[in-house]
Amino acid sequence: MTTNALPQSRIGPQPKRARTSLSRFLERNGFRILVLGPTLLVLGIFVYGFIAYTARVSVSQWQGLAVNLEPNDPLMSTYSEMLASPRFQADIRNITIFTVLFLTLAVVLGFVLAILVHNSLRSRGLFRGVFLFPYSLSFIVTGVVWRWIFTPSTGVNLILDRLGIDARPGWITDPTVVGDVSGALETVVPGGDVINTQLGIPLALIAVVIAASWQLAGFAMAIFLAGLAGIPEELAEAASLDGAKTRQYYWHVAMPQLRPMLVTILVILGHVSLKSFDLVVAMSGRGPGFATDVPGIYVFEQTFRSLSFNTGAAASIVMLLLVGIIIVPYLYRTYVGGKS
Amino acid sequence: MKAIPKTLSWKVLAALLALALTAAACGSDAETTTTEAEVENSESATDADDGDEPTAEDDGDEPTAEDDGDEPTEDATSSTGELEIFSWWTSGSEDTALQALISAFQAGAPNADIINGAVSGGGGANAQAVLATRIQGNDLPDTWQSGPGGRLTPYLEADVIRPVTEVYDDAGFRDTMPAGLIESLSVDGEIYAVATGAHRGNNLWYNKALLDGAGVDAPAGDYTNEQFLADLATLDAAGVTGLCLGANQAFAVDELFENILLGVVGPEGWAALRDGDRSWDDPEVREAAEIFGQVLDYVDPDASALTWDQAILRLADGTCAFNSMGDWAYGELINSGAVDNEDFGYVNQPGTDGVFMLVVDAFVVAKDTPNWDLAKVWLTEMGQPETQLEFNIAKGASPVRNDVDTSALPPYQQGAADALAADATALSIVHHGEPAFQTVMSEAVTIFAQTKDVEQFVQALASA
Amino acid sequence: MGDVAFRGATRQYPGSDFRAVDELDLDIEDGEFLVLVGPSGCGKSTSLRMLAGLEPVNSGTVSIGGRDVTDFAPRDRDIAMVFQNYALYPHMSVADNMAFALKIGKVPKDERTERVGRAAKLLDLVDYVGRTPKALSGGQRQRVAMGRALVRKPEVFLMDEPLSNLDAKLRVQTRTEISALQRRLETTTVYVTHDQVEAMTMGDRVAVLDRGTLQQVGSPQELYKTPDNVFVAGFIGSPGMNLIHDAPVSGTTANCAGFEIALERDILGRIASENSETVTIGLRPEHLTLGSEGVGIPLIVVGIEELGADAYIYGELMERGERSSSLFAIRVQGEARRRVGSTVWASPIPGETHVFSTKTGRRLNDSPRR
Amino acid sequence: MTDRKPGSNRKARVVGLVALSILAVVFLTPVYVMVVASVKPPNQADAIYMWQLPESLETSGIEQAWAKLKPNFVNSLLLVLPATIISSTIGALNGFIFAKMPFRGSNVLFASLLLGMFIPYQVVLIPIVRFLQYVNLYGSISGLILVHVVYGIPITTLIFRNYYEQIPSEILEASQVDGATPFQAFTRLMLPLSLPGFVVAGIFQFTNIWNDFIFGITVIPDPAKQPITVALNNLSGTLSIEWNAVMAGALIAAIPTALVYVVLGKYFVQGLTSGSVK
Repeated sequence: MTTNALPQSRIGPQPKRARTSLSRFLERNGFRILVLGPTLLVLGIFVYGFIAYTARVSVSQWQGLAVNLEPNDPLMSTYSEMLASPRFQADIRNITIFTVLFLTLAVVLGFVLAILVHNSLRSRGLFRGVFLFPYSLSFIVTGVVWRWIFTPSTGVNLILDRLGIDARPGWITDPTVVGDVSGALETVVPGGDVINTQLGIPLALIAVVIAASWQLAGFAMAIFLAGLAGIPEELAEAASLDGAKTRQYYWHVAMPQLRPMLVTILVILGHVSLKSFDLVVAMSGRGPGFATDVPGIYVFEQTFRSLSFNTGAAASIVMLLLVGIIIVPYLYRTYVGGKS
Repeated sequence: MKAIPKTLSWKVLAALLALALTAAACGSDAETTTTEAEVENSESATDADDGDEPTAEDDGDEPTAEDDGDEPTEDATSSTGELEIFSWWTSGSEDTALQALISAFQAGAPNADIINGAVSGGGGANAQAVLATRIQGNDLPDTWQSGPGGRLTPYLEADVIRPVTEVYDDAGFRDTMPAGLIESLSVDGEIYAVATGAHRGNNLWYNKALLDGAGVDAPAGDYTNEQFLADLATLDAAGVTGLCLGANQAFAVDELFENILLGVVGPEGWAALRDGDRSWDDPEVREAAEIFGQVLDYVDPDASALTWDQAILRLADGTCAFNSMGDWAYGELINSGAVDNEDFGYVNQPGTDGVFMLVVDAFVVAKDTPNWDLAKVWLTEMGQPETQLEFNIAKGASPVRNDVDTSALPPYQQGAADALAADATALSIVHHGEPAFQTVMSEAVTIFAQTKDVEQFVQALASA
Repeated sequence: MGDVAFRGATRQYPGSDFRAVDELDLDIEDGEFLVLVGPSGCGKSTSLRMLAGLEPVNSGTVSIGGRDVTDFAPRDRDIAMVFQNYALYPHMSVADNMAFALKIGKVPKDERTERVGRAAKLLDLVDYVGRTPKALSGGQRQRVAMGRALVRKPEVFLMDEPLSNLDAKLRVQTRTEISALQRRLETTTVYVTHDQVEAMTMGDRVAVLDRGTLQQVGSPQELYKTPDNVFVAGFIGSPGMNLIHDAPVSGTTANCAGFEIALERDILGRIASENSETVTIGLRPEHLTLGSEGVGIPLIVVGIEELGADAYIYGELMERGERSSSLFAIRVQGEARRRVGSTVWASPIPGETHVFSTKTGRRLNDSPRR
Repeated sequence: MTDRKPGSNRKARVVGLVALSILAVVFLTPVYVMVVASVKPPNQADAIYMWQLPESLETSGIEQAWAKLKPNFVNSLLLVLPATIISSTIGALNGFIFAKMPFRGSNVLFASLLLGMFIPYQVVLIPIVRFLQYVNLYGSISGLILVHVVYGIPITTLIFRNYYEQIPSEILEASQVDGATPFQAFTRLMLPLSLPGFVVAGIFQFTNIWNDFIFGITVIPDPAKQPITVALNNLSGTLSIEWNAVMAGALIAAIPTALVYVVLGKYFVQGLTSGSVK
């Protein structure tokens, strides 16, 4: 083999290299295009097309059943009115707090359940089934059951009494918003009283968080279980030799291994949470003073009850933007900014 | 550690197959048990699904398609084809009442089929959502449940319903139904719907034993808000929860306010507020808000966790003394085993004696329905005295005809039916307001219940 | 023909300023066993993956058997590859793993069975063909990976550190087996390793890479005897060549910690033309002898590596009265042991001194130059 | 298992079992409420009596629920099975590309695909109806399948992408060198290794689609073709609700999903352990 054979191969084009750049592109990317093409097409229509449509509706004058896409005057008036409304502000507060609390509780609960089930030698399948079962039920009905349970005078408080716990929380009837910082914030915000709601944690939401976690912790557990099973046993053994207590092992060794699982859970439960509707409607409705109202209900009521299609659309655009604020930087860091 | 057994995928496949087989088995069962009216329809649907050609069956129930094409040739009378009716009555007494309407229709049009599209939930909210969506898609049922007044406005604005005045003329409804009611179903001289019955919205229910125990006299017809508040205070002092409220559903709180407001402004004031002849910034509205705020102080602490039906059951079992709710509560009380005039009593909301707060169910007809002939039968049969009677016995409401023999009705309904014929009427805003205003009012009420800020409240209403 | 040629082949990872492989020019003859060696991150694996088609080539070309395959998919290159972690298909049996490529290539079933059978026999896997990779030991898995490549009868074998997951004893054994196998099959083989011993023992020729650049390519003996630059000198050999940096040149000698080493005239000429006043002196451990006190390069003994027949004395260089941090190795035989902490004097065998430019690191000795 | 492994000594095991049992009781409390309510007469099925065992078993609720749900049960199966399988398969293919065949911009594309999960469904109902009418699928189960498949793609893609990330790329490279096309690599290597991914995505999609109400109700107006959730919802009237029937209905409607967990729950964990190559 000598070097003088090579120039030839450069000059005299090989049959396979003679192909056009298009056919080479297709050969390289054909499968990708074939797979992703249809997906991108339908999602382009069903997601981005419909978002565009919704955005257009949100700046239109459309109220009532007749389609009216005339631009509003001023264009953003639907937004400014909605954003100033105490109810919508409460909704934004609620969904933010709900999502944070719910994700925390569901993930922690799911993780604990997964560890316990993973380590239980007996009845593993039974327990797994028990914890996963709530997930198979329809929100519309579980909401009712949880409303019963969180009815102060007849529900879980009776059990607490029986157990000798002398607390009678109001649960979903409690209108209290603790840690209201709206007053403090308004001294900072230029222009004064733009905040028309109490910015704190509505206690009534906690009951909803419990119900939602009950329903979805099993799903988190299932994913964690799959992850735990994938961790090599040597890791546990090594950690044990390093003197790690069980708790330390799971926190310092197992948890980092489960990070991809955690991401899956957070994204999936996060979107369930942000869109929550059925459960809240059936359980607490708007709640006292909109303590448990969420954008999902607002969108539904504005669109289909009030027939203010523009306001409903604007609310969902704001919901999307909220999601965007939280999720886009995350997605960017995870999938774009990081490795290539 | 074992590797994935190759057979595993087969097991999963087998499980799926088993599910599918179960489905098929259930499917054949289903065909034999569907009601007569649906048999044809569901069979064709199942067949089509089995054949995996779902697009083919669409033609069958799209109202725009000329259904009359294939069937009417066999039977030349106009009373064939399919009529799709749409309501939010799906269960219990409501379903029974709807079936009464359907049988009446089938008697009038024996060769026609009915597609009973019904969606329950949220006090008709789900159904309205579906309707709104179908209207956008230009795929309307032939006839659907609506209310009078502001409920008709969106349909008229969207130009999707047609006048049914000729039904009134042909069937002589004008002479037998209350003028006020017909008025509420009319716009610009045309009538757009036929009512199935009327509920009274302004009832104040009370638990007799609790009132007696606290030394409170049972309220009478001239009951005033002052007396009402005094009684609530007395009850409170006696350790009795004054007022049950199903505040889990916004409409129940709205209705409490609405009833108090009617008691303050009276029927004329009510009409003026509705028609926009009077501002919501009115002193009387403020006064009503004040009273509403005071009444709320006596509300059951559990209220936010209760639906309206649970609230009325609490009244029946003695948890609380009063409940302000429409007369659909009556059936709920009786079903719970409570005895009228023994366990519970009722009176008009304070200040509303001689006024009937109308909560009406009615049906409108799609403008472009190809089945107008069948729709006419549907509406005509609906307005017949026997149908009205049968429907309202089941529904717990009052016939809207003044020539119905009400002696067949239970005592409460007899009284209500008589009152409907005699009293002044006010059209409920909570149930029949224009959707946008109704939402604003509902939100304002929810906020007011916490803040008790009268000024903010009336401003919110006035600026709507 | 299984000859391979890289022509200016360059790979730069997106988002990186650094070229993982920088204009690699390399010819590999048909049937040759070529080892790519270098420290981690030197670009050896990237080069192999470019050859395999697993890594795109940003500029330059790669050809196999005279065909420019730069834009070819791996499957069109007629190569087989053994991966570091073997990359066995976990859900397939050993036999299926080996037969996979043949199945894809639509080789008739009879022939498939026959070829897999032969490979299994050759690799002593006959008893394991029904097992899945999970149920195999590390060595067995490695053989399956080999077998998977063997049954293909490709133009070129590519091996990416195939022995690094084996224990030391097995590694030495397998190393010989692979060499023997390759010699028998006479299939061009490109073998990547970071272990220079592996490189020296297995390769017909060895290509040394550092920081994406090809440093030298040649037979193991060439690399050992005439390293082209400081890097190759230090990298090849175990222990590597002792290097004395910045040895000042005055007159005809270079001063190594006080010991003057005479430089040949042509070397002196090259130093002069470089306008340099220092050189790097390289001395192999076996080209040093223990001199009497004061004769040679002074070292403080820090450790002794006993190998039985002979031993390596490791010492720290005394430079201008201070200990330098770089370790110096001397090979000694027989009884010539020294205590740790004592000072020894290492005296170079004349004519076995390597001289490198301080500025470029290039070899200055008059040697068969490339 | 050795005793050196954290959490596996005897004391920890007992504590674990006790904790599990307590949690199981807590988790089953709402289920108890449902079950008990479903066998009571209608006027007893309420919050006031929620903790009380029924005085006598009353099956009217169950019968009523079964009679009403049966036809729609079939519709739901005809809807859920294909929708789950199709959306999981598409998700697997997409996840494969994003995890193992990335290209310039693929991460941006993936991120924008994920955003599709967050659309509030209420607001796309009208465009959906119009679109389905346009393609002549409105009112049919196929149309509903299409909707669920489309809105399921982001999630299934995410699940599979994360799953495939764990599978060593070398296996794929090996297959490339062995001459497999991307399609062959997918069908012969990834698919057989994908069972756990399919179980996760399948469970999620099956449950989601089975329990979906809002699409079912808007896309299919004909009650004979509607899925079970709509029928379940219709068990309750607007002004008269018999909670015994609704609770019984909810339990009946949960059977297929619960069955899926029982059948697949085991493989959920098992599949992943044996599938990994570490």
